[in-house]
Amino acid sequence: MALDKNQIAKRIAQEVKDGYYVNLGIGIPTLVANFIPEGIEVVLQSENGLLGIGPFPTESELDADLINAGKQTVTYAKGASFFDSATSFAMIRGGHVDMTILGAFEVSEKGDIASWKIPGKLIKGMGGSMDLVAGAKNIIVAMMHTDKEGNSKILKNCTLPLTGVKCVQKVVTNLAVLEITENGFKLLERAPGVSVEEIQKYTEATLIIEGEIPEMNV
Amino acid sequence: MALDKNQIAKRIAQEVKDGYYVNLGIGIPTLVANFIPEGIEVVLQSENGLLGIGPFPTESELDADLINAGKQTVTYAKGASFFDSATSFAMIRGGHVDMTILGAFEVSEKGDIASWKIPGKLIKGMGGSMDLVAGAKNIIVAMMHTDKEGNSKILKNCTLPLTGVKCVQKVVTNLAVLEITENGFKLLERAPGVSVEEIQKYTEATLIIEGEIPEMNV
Amino acid sequence: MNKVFKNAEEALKGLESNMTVMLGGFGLCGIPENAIRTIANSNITGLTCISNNAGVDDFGLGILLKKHQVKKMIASYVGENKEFERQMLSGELEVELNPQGTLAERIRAAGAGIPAFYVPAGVGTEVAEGKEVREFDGRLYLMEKWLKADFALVKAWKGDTHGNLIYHHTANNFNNMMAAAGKITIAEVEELVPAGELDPHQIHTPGIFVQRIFQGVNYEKRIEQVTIRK
Amino acid sequence: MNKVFKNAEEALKGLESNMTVMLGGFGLCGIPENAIRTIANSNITGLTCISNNAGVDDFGLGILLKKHQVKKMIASYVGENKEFERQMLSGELEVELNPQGTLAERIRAAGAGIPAFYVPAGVGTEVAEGKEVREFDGRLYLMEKWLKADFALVKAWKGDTHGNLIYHHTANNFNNMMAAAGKITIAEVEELVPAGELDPHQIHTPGIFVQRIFQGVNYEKRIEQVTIRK
Repeated sequence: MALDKNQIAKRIAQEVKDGYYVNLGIGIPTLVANFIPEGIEVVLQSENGLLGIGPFPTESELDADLINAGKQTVTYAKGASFFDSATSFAMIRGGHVDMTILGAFEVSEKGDIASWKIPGKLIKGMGGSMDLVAGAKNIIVAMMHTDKEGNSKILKNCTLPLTGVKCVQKVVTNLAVLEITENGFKLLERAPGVSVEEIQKYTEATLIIEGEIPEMNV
Repeated sequence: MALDKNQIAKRIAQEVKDGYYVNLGIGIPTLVANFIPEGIEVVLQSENGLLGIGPFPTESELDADLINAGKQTVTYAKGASFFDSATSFAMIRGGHVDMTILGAFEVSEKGDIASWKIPGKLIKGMGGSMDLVAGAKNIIVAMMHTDKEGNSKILKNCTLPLTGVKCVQKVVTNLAVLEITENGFKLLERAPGVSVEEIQKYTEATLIIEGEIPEMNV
Repeated sequence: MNKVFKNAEEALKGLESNMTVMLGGFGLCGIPENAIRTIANSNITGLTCISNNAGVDDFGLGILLKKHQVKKMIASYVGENKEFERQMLSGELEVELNPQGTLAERIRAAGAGIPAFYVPAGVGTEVAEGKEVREFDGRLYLMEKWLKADFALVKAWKGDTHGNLIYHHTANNFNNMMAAAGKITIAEVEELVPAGELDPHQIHTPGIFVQRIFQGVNYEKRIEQVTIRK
Repeated sequence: MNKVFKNAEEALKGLESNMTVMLGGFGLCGIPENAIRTIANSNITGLTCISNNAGVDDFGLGILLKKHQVKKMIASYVGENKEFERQMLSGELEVELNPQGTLAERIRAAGAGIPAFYVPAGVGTEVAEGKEVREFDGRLYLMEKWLKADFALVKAWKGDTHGNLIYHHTANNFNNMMAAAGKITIAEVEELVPAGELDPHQIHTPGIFVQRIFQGVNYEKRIEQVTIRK
């Protein structure tokens, strides 16, 4: 059965290692914070100027001056710091953030990602996404495998304006975990009960399938 | 009579206007702080990371962590701030410092300045001087008119390695106040009792002399 | 050292139509509410506004957009604003989108006297169009240029009479860099104190970058997305 | 998040001969005394040292120079050190002098992922030799490149177990930028506290830039020029 958003987030949380500095994008990536395993200490970076995002505030903690990059009210964790946007992107561009988890419209087998513009339909802007995919060491994309009409978003080549080229390392969708290799998408794991054939059916790019493909543990 | 160092500093202090941010170099320029006229508020910038230098400390105020760019112990004034060297030179390079007063080995009629190296003899390094002459809006040089052998340091062309080109606005020496114009050095003021002829005698460059040249008020 | 102005009206003297104006803030967090309100009440039009976002329909920069006072926006993210989208798609509003880090660094560069620099963000994308691409240490980078403004309008938590500023939590964002990038920088603060009252170690923006300062009034500090823990 | 080391010896593990090392400080103000002492007591040689100054004959970097542990110095001002001058003139020591602001910005650029940028400092001087000169808005600028190090050794006043740092007075200087420019950054602090004890508004160097931290001992904090008001 295909994963729901929380399950995708839960699976991605398994990629996070102790001591990592992680930037979480808007949407599914934000949910990853809820599934960080016990005993693993992670510092969440928010590109609007906060290192060490805490949980959402209680009513009485609410502070208009304390938000995350998705403009949601947050709190800050022990050991947090505040800084300006130039310093924030020095962290990102300078390769100090260990992992970035973000959403996408499309990902290609070369590791290209499109996430900020649908010509004639939607232009919200790239925000910090272009800096993040160019700067972080490890880029993981959280997304649905297909659009609402069932068209694959896992492609040979992206069709939409790009956010970055050859930058994505891994993609976790509702159907599969994919690694981007020299030769394209390698299928690492299947959603529970979803067959390799089914995944290939919903994937425009050709999948590299080696040996038995295990089910995700979510 | 030729000015002493304190008189040079006193004359330069007359150039400083209320509200100015000023960077003072090592040597005579440091003395300028002692002669800022009453009622004129000036903020002194120290390129090692202090805006708002105060007077030298008393014995009990002495602090190894609080020095000026000449490595002398200082205090800080009301409204001061501390920052790192990148921010300090953002102030300087970005044109936020209104006036820089520094020493020199030589100045040319084009406004070139040499102040950091005597080949085969002395190489202390340029420190912040190259950034200062490239960044500040108003560069005033405090120097002796000649070297110990009586050779002019006010030249058609500098002979020593340059600190900056076409950057000096004014020179105050023990003999004269000179302005650098399109056509070269213009004599503005004489040291008390020193004749125009005497000044020209000690000046390799040709002086532009228009009308009566007043004596400095020091 | 007389930088203190009575209010936004006094402080904004000299700001005219067709100028370039930077406005601090991220979303609605840390925006110069008093300055925006004052511009909205003026006849100024044709502004080029540099700001990470464009406010929402009825608050922040959104107010100036609705009143057609803005000719061009330079920003990184402009969602959350229907009127903005309408003006952009109809061609009424010129829009230049920058990657957020590039926008921040272009503004910092202006304040720091650096006319151009190279970044990896945007290589191989639309953002690279018309820009120099250059290889350093085996990787491709884009040349980006400094971004200056006639006026920078910033908002701080505390400020002193010398123009020193301290920001609160994430309300710093673009304010600190913008303060150094305006020909004239106007800071509005929630609390204005005499020089000497702020700890010199804690000052985020040294006063040298700020030409005018005033204590703002009636801050609404609207929250875009109230998110509460149960 | 285990960044805390027992002492300089433990923290400096992995630093080897012929590496490039950045050292914070301006003159003797804010230098990493413990790290320098530890290197002086080791057999490490052939270091390339990046530091604004070179210490004095018997303190700071001067100790490493005297022991011939330094192959090359990248600095802006090297007066106040006779042995340094002797080694430089005899050719024993390679020296690269940078304008101070350029040095600071090259280090910042390394930490910020900016491989190159343009500055006005040095145009028309020896510093421009071999560098690209380019015109922007009618003025000439030099292209300068980032400056990285295998290890950055910085000194702060207070630090916490996450690596967050606060500097005292003018002892910040080059430390803040260097912290972000080392492959491995080692911070020594006068006072080490648990994460959460420092006010997040007051942190100068966010912990993300610091890989190792330890509490230093026996700080001499020598003053180069004691200047007293009468």
